[in-house]
Amino acid sequence: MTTTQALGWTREQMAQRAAVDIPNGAYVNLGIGIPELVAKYVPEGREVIYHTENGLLGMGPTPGPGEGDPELINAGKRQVTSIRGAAFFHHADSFVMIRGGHIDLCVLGAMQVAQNGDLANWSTGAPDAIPAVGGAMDLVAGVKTIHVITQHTTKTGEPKLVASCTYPLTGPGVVDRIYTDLAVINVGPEGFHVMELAPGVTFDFVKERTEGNLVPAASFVSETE
Amino acid sequence: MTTTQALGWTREQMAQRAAVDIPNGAYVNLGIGIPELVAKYVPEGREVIYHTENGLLGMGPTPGPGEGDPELINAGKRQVTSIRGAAFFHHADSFVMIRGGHIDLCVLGAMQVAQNGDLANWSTGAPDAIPAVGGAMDLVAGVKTIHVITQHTTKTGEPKLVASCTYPLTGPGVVDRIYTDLAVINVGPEGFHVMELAPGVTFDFVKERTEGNLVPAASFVSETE
Amino acid sequence: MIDKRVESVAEAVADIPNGATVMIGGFGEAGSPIELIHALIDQGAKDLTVVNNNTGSGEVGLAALIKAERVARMICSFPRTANSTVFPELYRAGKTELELVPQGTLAERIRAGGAGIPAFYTPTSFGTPLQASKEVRSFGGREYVMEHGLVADFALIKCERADRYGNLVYNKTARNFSPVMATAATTTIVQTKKIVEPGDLEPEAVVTPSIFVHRIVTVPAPLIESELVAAGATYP
Amino acid sequence: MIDKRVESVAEAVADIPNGATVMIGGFGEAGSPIELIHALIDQGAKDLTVVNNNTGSGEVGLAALIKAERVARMICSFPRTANSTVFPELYRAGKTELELVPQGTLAERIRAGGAGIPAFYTPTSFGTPLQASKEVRSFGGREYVMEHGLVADFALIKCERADRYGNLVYNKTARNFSPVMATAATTTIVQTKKIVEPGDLEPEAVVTPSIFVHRIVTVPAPLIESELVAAGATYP
Repeated sequence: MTTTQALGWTREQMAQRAAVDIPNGAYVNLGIGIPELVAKYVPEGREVIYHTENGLLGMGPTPGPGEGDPELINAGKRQVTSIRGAAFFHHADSFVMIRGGHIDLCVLGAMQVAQNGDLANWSTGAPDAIPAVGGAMDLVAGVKTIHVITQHTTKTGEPKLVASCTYPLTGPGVVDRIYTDLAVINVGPEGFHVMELAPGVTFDFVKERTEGNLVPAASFVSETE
Repeated sequence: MTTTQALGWTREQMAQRAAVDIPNGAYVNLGIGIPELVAKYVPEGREVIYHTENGLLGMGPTPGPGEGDPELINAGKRQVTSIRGAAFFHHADSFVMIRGGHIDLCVLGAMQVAQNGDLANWSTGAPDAIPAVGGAMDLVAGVKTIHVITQHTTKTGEPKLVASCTYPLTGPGVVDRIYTDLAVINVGPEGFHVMELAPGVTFDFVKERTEGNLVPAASFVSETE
Repeated sequence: MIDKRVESVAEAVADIPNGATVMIGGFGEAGSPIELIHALIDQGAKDLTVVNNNTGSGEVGLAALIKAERVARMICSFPRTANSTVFPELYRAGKTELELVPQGTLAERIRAGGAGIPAFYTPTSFGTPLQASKEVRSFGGREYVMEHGLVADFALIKCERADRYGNLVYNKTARNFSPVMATAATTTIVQTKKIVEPGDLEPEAVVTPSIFVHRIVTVPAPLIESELVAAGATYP
Repeated sequence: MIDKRVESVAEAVADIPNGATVMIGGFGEAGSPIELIHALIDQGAKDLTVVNNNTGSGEVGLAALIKAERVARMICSFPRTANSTVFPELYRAGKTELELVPQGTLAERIRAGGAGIPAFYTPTSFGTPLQASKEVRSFGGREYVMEHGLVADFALIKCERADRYGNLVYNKTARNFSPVMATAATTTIVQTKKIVEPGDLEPEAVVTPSIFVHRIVTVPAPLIESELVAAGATYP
């Protein structure tokens, strides 16, 4: 199987593409990794409130050198800041926001996404792995809309968009949309619906690197045409 | 059946007697009616924190004329004050304190107490009555120790300490101790255990006015002997 | 920009439809959003299910809403207080239903509704008539009653200060049910005495974070229910 | 007079017995009561069940307690972080058990334990391996997993300011699990940076009301875990 090499979007471009779909006024939780990059690309004129599950609504950017507080961190345990209009709260209240369906959008990483929206992003299931789940299962169970950002294939070229997850699930049927380095893909009635392709990427190129059922969406936009 | 007339403790004396048993450092919830009088009789040198289920720990006395705030009230909807060291919280958190077993002592009124500790204090069960329960069922289910203050008999001389409650229960087997105008009575293995009699009141006098099984406690103190 | 402020109480409640479930904050008069309730009376919605600890006092605020026969069903813990005559009359006349819920169970059901918890077990009401027909289950040798989370279409609440995002702080025991009701309603409508700039509310002391609030209207000097009741006032 | 202050961290943890269940506040280093944990290491209690979101970092604080083989069982959501090597080694060697709980379920189980709720239903983990062997039930057409309340013998937590009654406020995201852990433990032991007079904490802004606190010890300048880890420090 071919690796994607330089073709397609970079990590930063994937984050930027995901940011375009965050509406003004949304309450958003960003997962660890590429999703953390999304905040800086939200288009100007939109005000977005970021939630971090360890007890802050109104998370701001990384502090300047020497300006951080080791007790003001995000879910990835990195130092952050708080905006004017922020609120702190305890963990049970934080997950009221998540489980209770109050957060509009969560952007997460993935190990595998199945064509029915199943998500696996917490464990390879390897016998010697130390299982660690964090808040991922709560987020996918509770947040209204789940977007995933992920490379289209693994480092060794294996598809991450699959017919059925082989890794243990984070949640069944939870993913709404996937941003990969190759395409923007909705999870829909026929499986993976390609909404948009990265520059220079063809539908067939994506299909070769996808294991589940991949179809062009009705509103499909190919930037190569 | 004979009414108790002037014999026995007054309302104020009942409250005073109940106050003697409140230990230093206790977190206490006082019900509406005679229990509200208890606070002013707690012996000097003891510090007690009062909880009111509508969201205040550290309730203080009634405000002076013109000093009240209609938004600082107790569970009986009367204006109160807050002490230095008080905390306000919402209703769900308030009942975490109650249901979670964090409050040491609750002093309540009663319509009937049965010899097994069953309490009825919220409804006569009359068909045209408007049922109203408030926090009573939560308090008896959750607070560590339940003390009751009540007249020994109804206005028409009917026993309020009974073999079995005829009114709808507030909670089964919840009462630990009863302060009446005639006696201090523990609920124990043999039913009503008389711990102490009001001045001039005999055990037989109390027994005549009690329906359930009434026995002298091992530590029984008769002030008339 | 996020700005949840609306111009008037009338605008704030304009879309509450007939048959809606409406949680109304307050314990007695403390925290009761009286101007929003009066706006709801003016608006005319009927067949409402109303969740409140009580049933109002006199003939203003919640009692006036009930008297206007807009409330088909009350969910509350204590529908009987001094100066509360409106509800008992309609209840006896069969014009309003009552679901009686112990106060702590009511608060916890609302919290559960807001928290995505469909059901939980509580020791409260076990062995009493209010347990009747509910599922009972033993945990660790003690019996518990299963209760369901409670959600609403709208919550009407009152606070002391708010910012345009919807962060709220309350005044003393006026807080009571409002923070949990804000979490349990699809649309939470707040009347505040004062609007402040974002950041003016200390982030460690915000009681209701903005995510739970959808509309804010400023009512700088709200009516005081007990004064109205003492004066024999009625609404409208 | 009520005065919950004790003289030293050693005195504060002196009676924690072997086999105790101990909840330890903190999310990573934020809110971790490192001096109380070190005092617990010095004290020697073993066969502990420890509840914390993580398993510590480097070889100080919680990681040092685990390394000293005092923890028979961890209940946590994320036992694997940067600089977390102690737990994985002991876990692979079969010397420490792990109960893995989703973070929100962990928080809610602790809250339920403190609230007298023996069990509740949550959508979290349905359809995943963590649901295995748990009871599943349908409400309103969706499937939920039954989870049990979690209580502890002791809670060790850190706060920013406290009064002698035990009212607490925290610093920013150091709050995390501590307020719910305080409610769920028989004995809650607090290290505070500062003691203030009763009334100096604004009653509307108290996060943990005094009823949930049993012992308070002042640690004015607590160690900063990340600095110790970066310096390769170990404890004892």
